[in-house]
Amino acid sequence: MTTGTLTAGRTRFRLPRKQIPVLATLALLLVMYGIGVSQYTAFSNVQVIFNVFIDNGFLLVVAVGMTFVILTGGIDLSVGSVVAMTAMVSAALLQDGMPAALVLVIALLIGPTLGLLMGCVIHFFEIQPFIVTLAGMFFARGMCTFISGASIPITDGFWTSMSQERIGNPRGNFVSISVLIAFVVVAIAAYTLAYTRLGRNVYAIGGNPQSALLMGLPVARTRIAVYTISGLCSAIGGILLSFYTLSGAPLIAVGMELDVIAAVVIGGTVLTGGAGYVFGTVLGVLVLGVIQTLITFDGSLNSWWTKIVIGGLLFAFILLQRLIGIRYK
Amino acid sequence: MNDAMSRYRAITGHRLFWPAAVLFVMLAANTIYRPGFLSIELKDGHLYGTPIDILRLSAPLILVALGMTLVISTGGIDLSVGSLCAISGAIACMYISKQPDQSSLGVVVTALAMAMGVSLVLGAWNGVLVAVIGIQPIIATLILMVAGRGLAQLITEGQIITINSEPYRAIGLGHALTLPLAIFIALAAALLVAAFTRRTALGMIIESVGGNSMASRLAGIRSGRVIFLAYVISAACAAVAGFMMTANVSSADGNAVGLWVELDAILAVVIGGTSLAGGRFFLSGTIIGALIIQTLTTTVYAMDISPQTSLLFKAVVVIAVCLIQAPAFRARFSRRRRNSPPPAPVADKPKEQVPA
Amino acid sequence: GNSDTGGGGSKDDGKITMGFSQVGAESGWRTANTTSIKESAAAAGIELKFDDAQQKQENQIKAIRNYIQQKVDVIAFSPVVESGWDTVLKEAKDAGIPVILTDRSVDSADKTLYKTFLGSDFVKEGRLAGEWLVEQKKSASGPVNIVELQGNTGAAPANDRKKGFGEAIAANPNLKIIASQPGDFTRAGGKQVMEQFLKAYPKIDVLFAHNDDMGLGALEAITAAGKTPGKDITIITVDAVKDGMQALADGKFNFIAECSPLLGPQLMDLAKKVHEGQEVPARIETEETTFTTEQAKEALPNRKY
Amino acid sequence: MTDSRPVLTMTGISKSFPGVRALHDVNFRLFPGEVHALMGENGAGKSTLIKVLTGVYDTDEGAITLHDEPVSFTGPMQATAAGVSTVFQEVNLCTNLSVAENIFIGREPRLLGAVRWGEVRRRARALLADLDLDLDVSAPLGSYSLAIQQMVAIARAIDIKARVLILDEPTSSLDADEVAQLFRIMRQLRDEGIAILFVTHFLDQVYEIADRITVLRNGGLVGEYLTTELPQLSLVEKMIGKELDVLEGIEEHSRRDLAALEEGTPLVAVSNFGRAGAVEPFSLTIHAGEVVGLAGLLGSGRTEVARLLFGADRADGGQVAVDGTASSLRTPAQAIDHGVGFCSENRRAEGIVADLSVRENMILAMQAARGWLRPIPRRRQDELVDKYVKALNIRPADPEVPVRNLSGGNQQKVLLARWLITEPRLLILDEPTRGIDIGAKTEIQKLVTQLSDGGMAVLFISAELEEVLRLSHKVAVMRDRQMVAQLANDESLDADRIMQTIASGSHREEADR
Ligand SMILES: Nc1ncnc2c1ncn2[C@@H]1O[C@H](COP(=O)(O)OP(=O)(O)OP(=O)(O)O)[C@@H](O)[C@H]1O
Ligand SMILES: Nc1ncnc2c1ncn2[C@@H]1O[C@H](COP(=O)(O)OP(=O)(O)OP(=O)(O)O)[C@@H](O)[C@H]1O
Ligand SMILES: [Mg+2]
Ligand SMILES: [Mg+2]
Repeated sequence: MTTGTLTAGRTRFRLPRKQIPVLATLALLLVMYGIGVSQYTAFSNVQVIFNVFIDNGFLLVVAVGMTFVILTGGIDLSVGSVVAMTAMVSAALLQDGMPAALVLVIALLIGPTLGLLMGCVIHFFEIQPFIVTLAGMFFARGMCTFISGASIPITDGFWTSMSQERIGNPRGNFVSISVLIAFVVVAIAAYTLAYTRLGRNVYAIGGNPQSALLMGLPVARTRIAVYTISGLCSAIGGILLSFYTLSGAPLIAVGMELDVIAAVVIGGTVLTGGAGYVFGTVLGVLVLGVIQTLITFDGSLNSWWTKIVIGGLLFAFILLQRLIGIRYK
Repeated sequence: MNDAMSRYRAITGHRLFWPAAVLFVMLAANTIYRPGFLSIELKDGHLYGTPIDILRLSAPLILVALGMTLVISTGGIDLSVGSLCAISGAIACMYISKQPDQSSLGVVVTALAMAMGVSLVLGAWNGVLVAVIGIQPIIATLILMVAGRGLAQLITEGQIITINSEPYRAIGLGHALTLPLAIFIALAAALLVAAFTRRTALGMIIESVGGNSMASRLAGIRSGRVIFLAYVISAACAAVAGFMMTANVSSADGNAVGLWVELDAILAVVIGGTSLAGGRFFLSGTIIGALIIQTLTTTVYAMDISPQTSLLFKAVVVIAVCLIQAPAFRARFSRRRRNSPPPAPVADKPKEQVPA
Repeated sequence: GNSDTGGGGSKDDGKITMGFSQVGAESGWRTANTTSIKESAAAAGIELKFDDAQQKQENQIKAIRNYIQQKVDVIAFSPVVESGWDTVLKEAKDAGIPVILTDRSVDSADKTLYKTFLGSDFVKEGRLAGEWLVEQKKSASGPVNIVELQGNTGAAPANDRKKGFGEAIAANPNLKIIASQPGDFTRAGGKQVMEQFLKAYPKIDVLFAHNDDMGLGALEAITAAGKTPGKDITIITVDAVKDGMQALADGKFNFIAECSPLLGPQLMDLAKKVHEGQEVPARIETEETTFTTEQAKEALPNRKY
Repeated sequence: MTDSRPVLTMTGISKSFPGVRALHDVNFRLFPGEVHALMGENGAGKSTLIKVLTGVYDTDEGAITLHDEPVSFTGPMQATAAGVSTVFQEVNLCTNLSVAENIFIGREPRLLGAVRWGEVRRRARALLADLDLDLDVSAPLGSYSLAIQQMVAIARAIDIKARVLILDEPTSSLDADEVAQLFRIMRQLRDEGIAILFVTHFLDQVYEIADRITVLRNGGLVGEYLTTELPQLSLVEKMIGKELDVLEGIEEHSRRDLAALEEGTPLVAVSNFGRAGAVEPFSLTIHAGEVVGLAGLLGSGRTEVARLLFGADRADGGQVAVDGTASSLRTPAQAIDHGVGFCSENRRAEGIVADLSVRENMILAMQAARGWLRPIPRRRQDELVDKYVKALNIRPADPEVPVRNLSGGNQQKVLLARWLITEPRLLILDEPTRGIDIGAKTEIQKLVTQLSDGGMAVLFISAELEEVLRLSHKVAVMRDRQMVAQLANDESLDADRIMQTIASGSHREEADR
């Protein structure tokens, strides 16, 4: 009985334990998919999976940004509105005949700028992120209706081709360019969080901001950075959404922030910060997507049963995830 | 002079000072825009005027926000309150609408009791998910937020249930002592919650759980029960708010009642000075927060700010409110001189120093 | 020609499968619309796959994609917004599934992406309301003050009804909209906004509400202010749901432009035709009328929703 | 021994918090190649001085120069960059990150911007080995005891290789071995010319390592002295401003006849009590009026034993008898119902509720036991709080300030008061004197003896073996998460024998005495 063996014992236990929540989520997701396949014939079609990605690409990108924010223990309510604003600005500028490349640059700058401003207010004036980003949400949504009360179609060639390009077999199974962009964003984010100082500082601040400060970490810079990153991801998400719908509509993505937060938290990130992975967020988005798909495939639910069943499935999922988590603790 | 100075400090230092100041400024701005804004007249024995409207309309928000304050203080959050409002309103109206004599007091009381009962059960459900199973509050209550809307619509079958019941209507529109009854209900609820938390030790225990749950557990607090209770109280408050909202228009719309009220409620709580991270809570601050939010909404209508820009206006006001309240902001922008520090402890011996 | 190689809910037993994506259940009107569609599908022997998009375009696009996967025979949907459907409609077209739009239209340049549109013309509803008012007030010598309760900012019915109404009343320069705020299509919203209007503007002659519910909410505010709805203030609304018709019959409302939710039978009819490959007109408007107090009294007894 | 030019000087430093003057016109100098002890009672302003120096707080007045350059740091980040490395008083690390990462975060070895995790772990292991620690460096820091976290914090600060190293009470929860390791490294650094500022309440340690002493009292500077020229007694006198009464009486107390105490039914008796991965099953009886000491090295499982007995962690198996009847101790609330109190070693995470006031923190446990429906009348609260503020000399003496504003030692006293107020029958004290100044420490020791004379049982854990020996009637020895012996505290027992017991491994036969 030496310390050595004790340490070894812990190591044997620790490795899987860290991954258990994520693995459990993955397993449950597969079970849910399995249920779909067994219930509905067309569900087994590979395109169904691809569609989940196609339809949730923008959500995924935004959720990745939100993961950064939540990891520091913050929250960003402005994402849905920033997505809408980005799409709206792009649509309006394209309608005015601005070249696509320029529109892209402008659209991609607005989100991060707003994020940067919010981050500064949150950090320097010590105001709770909830309120600051709520004001940001009002602002961005207000900009949408300010730009136009009605939806603006996008007819630009670049946008249309981005929207309609099918990668894979155009007649069979395919994904859209948005999916690839989303994957690139996920990969960059995962790398940033795991392998860069910025990423590690994000975890440290989420663990204990006071300690992070006393350890000499750049708390101000990091905190402002995560809101900027979230703004950037929202802007990318907005562009993807405008690819997806080929339009900008003032009321699009209303309430999206809740979906995004839900996805991040279902993916195992803790709302108080400090623990979570981008991969978990991917799973969280998939869970929401698959639930949605199951409901559409069923097609027999009326409007209110739809909501009840979504709530029910969410509950079942969370409960199992939690119970498995406890069992292995 | 020093005395006046310190009194000034004491007033501005009070945590309710800045929220109240913001409210005051908003009312003043409205009055400048339209001098009749604050005028109140007596019509049919009822006081009638915009300030009364603001009070009456903020009553449901105050109720919801009171419950939310306790939940937030435990370190949680309750997203389901809007749906709970819809459910309680729907049950009450549905039951009343099915009765032959809608105006009978008995019917209304039964309806309220039923609706309250269901709401308490749903509050307990939230409580169990958070306190017993240990699901993160935001997700636990999101479940009921989504499914609850569906439940409300299931109850009303997607229709707007119109009722014609005087006693029920009175909850939203009745008057007592020339003032809307809703104001008294909200006030009573506030006093009740205040008594419930501050006359007992519940308030301190909630704050302790929210402030440091591990330390609280080791001090022997059964934090599960406390958290559970907070969600149940929140549900009860939401239920009453639901009665008020539906009584106000004598109809229950499963889809519209209490839509997004959770956001407003959280905002009210936060403006009132309670931290979303949990810990200390301030009921009076929450009430002022709710009044600020309602005044803001009313201002948009009263000034007829165009719908296209009204959200921008709200954004500006919200951020201004927060900045003014934030000590860090004020510190940066006021170059005030420090008051003379408290008398120094006199060093009784000369300081010694040794050469290097 | 769409060859059904099994899969999804559509066995090749001659039974038509229709995928229908509804906007949501945001109002009594919408619920009546949903009920009408479900009932007529059952009556017509069409298998209905129903999906509630909960006001989200993304959800509708997802639903349509899933219908394509399930190889339904016809896809019908009420678009949440006008724009942004080209991509997914193209996929449906490639899969050989015909699409019918109901209630609200889309703004695609490529009209071949859908077979037909069935629904109401919101601009027309607004116009009808405006024209009636112009007719009523043609003898008015002084200015007529109008307040407007809009639907949700940015929603198509709100935009269109506002537009139609505005165009119509332009005929008489005396008619002036002095205030216009969103009441979010709800009674509570209508009431709250109207309360402020009544305080801010001592002389309001006309109220135009974008739907009955807001009008009903405003009624209460008007009564509370000690005015008589229908007399002191002329009230015009859109929709003609039962409660609204009742108010009209009671003389509290003055005029309603109907917006019928009962699209079901027509939709099923179209679905069959489209499935059989018959030609259908590109745009079919639901039969809708307008109601005055007298007409409302007549129509009320057999009003279904 | 020292250079003639100070590397760091602070002149005329004043710092006030609302209602409190924490520092007033303090001068301080630090020379290269010296260990400089900063001494003072709890709340004297030591930590505040350090925080002002490192830029955590702004100064109200005064100037700081580093290498003759005036500096004014905006925060530890800048201070570290300028060569001032600090271990703050409470362990300020991120428990959610791994041990290795806590040591290197912010200065990770990188390749093209990517953190080299293998290298981080390897270096961390080497660094810890130098401190004689063998940890799984990729395990989250939170899975280790506070003492180990303290060592990790020290490892981090040392590795920064700064010119000024500041250690604020680094030894408060370390035992003799670790302290020796730390001192070895401090001497090494000193010899390399690094200036070290060291805060502690252990006088012996000061005389062992410090070259120079600066004393603060009540936020004011008392003076700066060479250690060799300042006898212990006058140091104490300068710190507290008066003479200290000696510890007489306490010694005799503990050496009373154990057999007499252990007659009758034990207050708490556990057998085969254990928890997989934490402590091996053990048996222990505690009688009313008995003080049981727990001795062992860092990480030997003393805290785990305490937590099990309090129900903070749930035991896997075994029997519990309270007053001779079988009971269970599965939750803290249950344990409290049985009259058990537990003062945790980790005051920040498991002790204080920072938001609440001193008064509320003190009455918390008593209130919890009464239930929320029966609030303690305000007058009674004030009486109780007043009594313990006086008894433990808590400063500031205002019970309505948030406890977060108190100095570390004063927070510890508040926690003690919390449990004393409940008048438990068995009080478990895990490092109760951690970070407490000598004056208060003797008070607490006296209190423990008084309480046990009054019939209270105490389970006493302390990294200071002398303290355990002084107070306990019986000492249970832990080693490798095993209770290896229970020794009566008679004349034959001393620190050496306990160390031998630990070193020579399992003494099962003695345990089953
Ligand atoms: N943030 C703060 N707000 C208000 N008062 C404070 C704050 N920090 C410290 N103080 C007060 O300043 C005084 C000095 O505290 P400090 O922490 O420097 O003491 P210390 O000498 O380190 O004591 P200890 O030995 O207990 O750690 C105390 O009276 C304390 O209550
Ligand atoms: N040498 C070690 N190697 C690895 N882990 C250790 C070691 N020592 C202790 N631990 C960790 O410390 C905890 C057990 O220590 P516990 O807190 O019970 O110790 P203790 O005897 O109270 O010592 P102290 O509080 O002085 O560290 C366990 O959680 C264990 O993970
Ligand atoms: Mg200190
Ligand atoms: Mg310990």
